[in-house]
Amino acid sequence: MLTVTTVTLLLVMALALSRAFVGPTVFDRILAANMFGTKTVLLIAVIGFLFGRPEFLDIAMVYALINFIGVIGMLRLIEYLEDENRNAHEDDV
Amino acid sequence: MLSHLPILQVILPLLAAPSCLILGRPALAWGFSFATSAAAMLISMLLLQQVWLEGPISYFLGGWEAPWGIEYRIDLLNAFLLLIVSSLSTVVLAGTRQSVAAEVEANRQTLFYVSWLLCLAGLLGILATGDAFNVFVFLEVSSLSTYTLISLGRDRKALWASYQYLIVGTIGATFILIGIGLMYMMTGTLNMQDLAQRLPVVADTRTVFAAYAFVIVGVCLKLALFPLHLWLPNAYAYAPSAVTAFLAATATKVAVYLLIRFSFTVFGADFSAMDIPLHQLFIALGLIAVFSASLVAILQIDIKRAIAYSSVAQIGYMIIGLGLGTAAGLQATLLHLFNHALMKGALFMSLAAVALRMGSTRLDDLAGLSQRMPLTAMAFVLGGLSLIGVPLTVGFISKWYLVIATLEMGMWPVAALILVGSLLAVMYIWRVVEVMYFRDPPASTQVSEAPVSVLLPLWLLVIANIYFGIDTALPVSVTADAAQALLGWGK
Amino acid sequence: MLVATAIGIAVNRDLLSVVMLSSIYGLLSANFFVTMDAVDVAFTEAAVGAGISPLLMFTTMAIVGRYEKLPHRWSLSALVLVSITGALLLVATMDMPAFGAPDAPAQQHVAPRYIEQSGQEVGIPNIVTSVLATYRGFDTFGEVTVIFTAGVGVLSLLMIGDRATKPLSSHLLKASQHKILRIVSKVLIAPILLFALYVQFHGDYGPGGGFQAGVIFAAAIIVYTMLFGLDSARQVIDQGWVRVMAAVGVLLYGAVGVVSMVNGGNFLDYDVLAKDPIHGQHYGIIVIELGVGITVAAVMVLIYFSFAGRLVDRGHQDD
Amino acid sequence: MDVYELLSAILLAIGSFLLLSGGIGVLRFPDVYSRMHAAGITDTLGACLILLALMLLAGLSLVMVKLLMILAFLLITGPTSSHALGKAAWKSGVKPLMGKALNR
Amino acid sequence: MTDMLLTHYNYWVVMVLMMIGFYIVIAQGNLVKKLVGLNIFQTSVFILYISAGKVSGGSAPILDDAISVYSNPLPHVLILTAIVVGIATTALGLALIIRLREAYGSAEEKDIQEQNQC
Repeated sequence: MLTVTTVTLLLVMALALSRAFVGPTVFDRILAANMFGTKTVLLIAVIGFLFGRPEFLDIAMVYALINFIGVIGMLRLIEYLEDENRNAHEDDV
Repeated sequence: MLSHLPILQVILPLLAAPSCLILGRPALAWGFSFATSAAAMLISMLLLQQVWLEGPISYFLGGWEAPWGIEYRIDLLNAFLLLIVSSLSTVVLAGTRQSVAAEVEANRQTLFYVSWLLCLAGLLGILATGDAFNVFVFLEVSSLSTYTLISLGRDRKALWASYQYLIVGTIGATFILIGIGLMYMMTGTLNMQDLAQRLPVVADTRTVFAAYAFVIVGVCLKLALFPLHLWLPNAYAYAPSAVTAFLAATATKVAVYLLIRFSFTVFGADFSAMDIPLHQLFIALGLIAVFSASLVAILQIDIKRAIAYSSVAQIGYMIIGLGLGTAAGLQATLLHLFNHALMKGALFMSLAAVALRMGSTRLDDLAGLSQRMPLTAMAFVLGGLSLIGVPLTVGFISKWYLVIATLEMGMWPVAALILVGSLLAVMYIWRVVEVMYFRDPPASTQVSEAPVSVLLPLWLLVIANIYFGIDTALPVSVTADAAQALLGWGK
Repeated sequence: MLVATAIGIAVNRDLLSVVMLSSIYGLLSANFFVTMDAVDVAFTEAAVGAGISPLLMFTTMAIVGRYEKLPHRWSLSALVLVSITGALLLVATMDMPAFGAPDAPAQQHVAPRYIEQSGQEVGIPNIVTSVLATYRGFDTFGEVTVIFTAGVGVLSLLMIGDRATKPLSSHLLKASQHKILRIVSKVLIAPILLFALYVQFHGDYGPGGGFQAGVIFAAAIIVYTMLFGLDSARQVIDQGWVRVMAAVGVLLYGAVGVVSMVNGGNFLDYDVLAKDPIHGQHYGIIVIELGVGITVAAVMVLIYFSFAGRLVDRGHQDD
Repeated sequence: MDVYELLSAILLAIGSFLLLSGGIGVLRFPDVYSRMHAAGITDTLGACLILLALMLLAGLSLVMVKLLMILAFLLITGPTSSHALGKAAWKSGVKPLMGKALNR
Repeated sequence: MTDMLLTHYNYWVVMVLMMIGFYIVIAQGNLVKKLVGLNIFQTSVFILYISAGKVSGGSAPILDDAISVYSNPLPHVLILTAIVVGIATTALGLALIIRLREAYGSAEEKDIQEQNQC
């Protein structure tokens, strides 16, 4: 069953990846990246059990953490860029 | 304590750098850096003496013996280069305080000295280590600090030069990393001597050939060998003057050292000799470098840039000596390493003095400099003469040995071309001399001679240029032995 | 998948998507490292390739703009150069030992000693840590120096420390709207810091160590900075102090080496740090890992502060 | 096969199914908000189930504690980032598809 | 040949990745993208090393009584160092880009070179 889960996870990762490629908006990509991250966390956890060395959960934890930080970072940046755009437009007017 | 010399050489500047950051004040930082650099010079002198008398020293870091731990191995070759690098750093540092104060913003000066120490530590680390991967680590220490030093130049072009160098340098370092990785895959070791023993077994595999190619191309990128030299003139021209003097005198030397080390020690003279086209390629590239770079140098308006191009040309000479693959050729290369460090140090330091007083190193701005700054102008001329290779200067000695070495191989045309190359050097030096001595200074500006603290180290270098041009015993005997040792090691 | 992502990066012109893809690329390669048994590497690659470096790139992008201007043309000379390099590597693979072969030279000469004897000689289960910290401890010292050098470089390029604190820009005030994010992060920061400490000191037994811990620690502070603004983060953590800490980490590492020299061993020879070599090794490794952690955390925070400082400055110019 | 293993196998299966449906949803749904819907919900529940399954496999140990921590972390951050994402998308002017646009 | 394909599969992936990364570095005009390319390039080398360290049937090099075959820890150590070096380079490069953008008003290679000409 673990193997099946691993394969499913890989499949879902591929799906998320293609969404990240296609876009079309930035938010789709962020969504895909976030989803990809979550899948990675699960994958690492499952692989740990599959290989019989579940100590590696630490890594999964780091992934979860990094994923969260990454998403926040991206969102903050987009907000910032948009503020700037708005300012620029106001200048035009 | 004497047995710890090899490691002290490197960790002294390495540990001094963070301490320097804590110290804070630029004046303090300068004094501290100078003291550290001087101490490193003393250590390298002791090391050279020790190696000269007793043969190579091995030092096992962490107490783990060679193939398992990292080994520092000092033989004649790197002891000699350690001395060059640390002493040039000391001399240049002695004369830089004013020039740095003028060219670098006040709040960045401490960081400037910190980077300087890190760069010094990185260069010394590359020289001292006997471990291939350790080379990569210290290469990056020195490179990263070099990028920082270059970017501190006043012109915004310095930033661009630094970025270009960063890209090229990282590609070079990554190539070296690939090469080391491939070597490791084939031999299972990273220690240079161990590699030298184990490589011949697998020498005819294509993997090792590719490893060799990757390492050589990577080093050549760092070395700025023609046609991979495009980053160098920009980097040298826009870096702060003191940095240019330091880098020109040391960084390329370390790259040449790496080339020698990998070609002769690690892969062994036999392996290098096996690929005969490679040697001819080196000679050809060297000659092209000499000519193209010298010609471009003649056309430059900015003297700093012209001398930077001349560095590319001089590297060409060193590569020719290397490409010969004989003891005499190697000796000529090593001699030229030493001599080039002396003359480029002197030239760039005099330019630093000019930049300090005039605020520019453009050719047009230097009219009549001999009346305003006679000592500096004189120093530049002597350095230039040495660059050309006039008798009684160091430049002559290395050209002499190089020509002899080529003649030994029966390569008449090469020897002739080397001499023609020197004529080109005459042309770009003469242009400067003409402007400095035979044109009237513009009446409007008042410029005084450079301060003593700059002149003193500058003239120290100039005198060294002449002294070692007359009394050649020390460098010649050291390099002769080093060259012999290199060729003998592989067997 | 790695290849596909890389191609995506090459083709895409929206830098934001490029960086996002590169973050995915980082995660993917980390996955790959896990399947290759390189757990420590995967740990680091996840923190660096998918975490810190995209974050820094995002921040840079906020400053330099998001889109590539010029349409991309295929450059023939570049293609040729790349093909030559690729061909060279292809040639290299021809004579390589097969993938995973236990009798390859790389597995034969030096490595077995680490696997067989580090248990007795160093006494900690994680072989990667013992090789990293003792056998090749000097490389790691070099690595810390590299990080320190980068910190110095970034600091000198993006100097901000000496200017008086500026009033909060409009941009930063807007951050106060993220109520939910703020509360959640506040709850999370303490566990993250604890986790960093766990990684720091558990590195002897499992994957982890000073570098990873330093990155995680810095990440917690970066989250705080992102949500509460640079100025309030600077109030919590003084930048001058961070600078000193970056230096202290390197010095701590060096000091271990010097002490072992004074005690009669070679540089970084931990055997002499205590009466019994195994204990000496333990002390040595703990202290140097601490040094690594301190420097890495300090430098990362310093770099992020410097980047974010430029962001705030530019916000001012725009107003 | 004892009860725990059976149970964990079932949980894994359900979790996998959820994740897969989420993945397909993300690829097939027409706009950001519906995709977010697909991803956010299945992600959290699927991850929970899989982690629970692993916990059953691990039994009472440090590993289980770690899994619990990951679970807690995912439970907190998952919805939070979805929320932040939605909010940012809304603020930047991406409008959800409504009415006729959906039929296209 | 098929045999070769199977046993060297990893190395070929490395090769392709390296070429892509290298191409981005050389041919792309945007400075940030160049750095991303550099990252890909370096990561490909990491994969090369790690692949070299893998032993079939081996497990992660953390000592455990139940396990007898471990993968080679040495490449892992080297790559840890290399990753750190890589992030250091990236950080410095990005800082340089920020300064370049401030000095030239652009982050495109072409714009900067045009401005340098005059």
